[in-house]
Amino acid sequence: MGDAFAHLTDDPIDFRALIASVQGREDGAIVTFAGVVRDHSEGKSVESIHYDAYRSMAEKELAAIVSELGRELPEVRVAVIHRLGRLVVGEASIAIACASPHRAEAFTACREVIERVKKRVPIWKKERTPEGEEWVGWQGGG
Amino acid sequence: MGDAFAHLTDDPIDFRALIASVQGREDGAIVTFAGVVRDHSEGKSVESIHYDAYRSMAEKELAAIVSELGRELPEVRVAVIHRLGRLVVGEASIAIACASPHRAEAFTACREVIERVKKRVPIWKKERTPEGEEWVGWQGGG
Amino acid sequence: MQIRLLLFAVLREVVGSDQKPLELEEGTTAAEVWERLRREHPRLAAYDTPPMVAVNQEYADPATPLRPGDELAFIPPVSGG
Amino acid sequence: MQIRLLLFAVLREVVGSDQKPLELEEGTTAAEVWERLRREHPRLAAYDTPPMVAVNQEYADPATPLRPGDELAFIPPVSGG
Repeated sequence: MGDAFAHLTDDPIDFRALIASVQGREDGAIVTFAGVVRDHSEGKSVESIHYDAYRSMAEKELAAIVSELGRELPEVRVAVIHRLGRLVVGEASIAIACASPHRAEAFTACREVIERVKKRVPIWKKERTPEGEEWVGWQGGG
Repeated sequence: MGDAFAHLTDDPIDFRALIASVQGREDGAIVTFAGVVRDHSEGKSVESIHYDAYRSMAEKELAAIVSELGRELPEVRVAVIHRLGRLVVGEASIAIACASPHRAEAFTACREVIERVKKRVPIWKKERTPEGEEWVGWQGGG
Repeated sequence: MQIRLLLFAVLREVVGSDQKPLELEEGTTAAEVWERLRREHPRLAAYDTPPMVAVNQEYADPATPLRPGDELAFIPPVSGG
Repeated sequence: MQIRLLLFAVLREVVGSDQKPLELEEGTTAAEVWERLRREHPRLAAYDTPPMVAVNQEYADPATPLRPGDELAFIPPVSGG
């Protein structure tokens, strides 16, 4: 498998390169997930989102998640990339690609990666709405 | 949602166009599935696969599957395209894209589409191995 | 009455044709057409499960009588995706 | 002993800095540093759950004593993906 493909980027995500990094001749299934900035959140209109990260730790956690899946589902090759900075509606903040000889494992791996990223990877988003900007997710603040 | 995006093609699949056909400003998640020709099947080495279809019915069944998912998971937009003809290892025979405000529904829809396609859509594959060519899937024949 | 029989994949190769018009008695069913095809092409006897039936591009009960002008297709187990 | 405290997202904005060196007594825990930060920045009192703790880029028990040179970060609830 080589080194874990788990990166942060400040640029738009290159899906084609992500898929190429996982696909081998033995694979019959490729599942991808993209998390995209949407135009609303909990009833508010969203204009853009700024993503901030504890970069060194976020890269370690992304690589750890890829390694975990490599142990749990050894048939699957996994790649993940998360974008940082300001993103507008429709742009991808995260992309995951999972390739496997069979589709069940590729779906499972892809879903698991995004769930673990959302739970553990030290990345934070600040939403810009018509009322201003706000960090998301810590109850009681603001 | 407009007309169902459910097509057959004789050309390589354009993933970017497929995704663009489903993604809206309200979507936060895009899940894709690609079925790819792999280099082996049940212990045999595979060189290429020829896909044949009952074209008029296959297009109807693909559109029916997209419509069903539209009713069952109304938040999700679904597109599917199946390629026909001779494909070599690494080429995609089918691609599915599902966009949704939330990821759970996008994963469910994408998985459902491929399961239903494999069950119902009148498309057949003939594998070319070093021993010759053989239609797949009908026990007792050959 | 006349119907049109479409043949795909292995069936097309065994029968040696991708379609043929059939002259049938009124009330003939798809299942009866399949039996006739098996008598004409002994290689088809090897298949242990009968194919699905489609009439006018929709899956149909093999026991339903066909109607003049129907487009009948036998659908071997599908393997797309 | 000296450690380095890193601050992200809302914490960086409240404290007004993305990192600061801290001079601590031997055996000080991350939880104690958090309490000190809350006293210095009353706005932090509004947050009803304490942040997670990372030491040297790994999640750590807030009760573990820090060691000289550690890189300590408080991790507000993450919202990436």
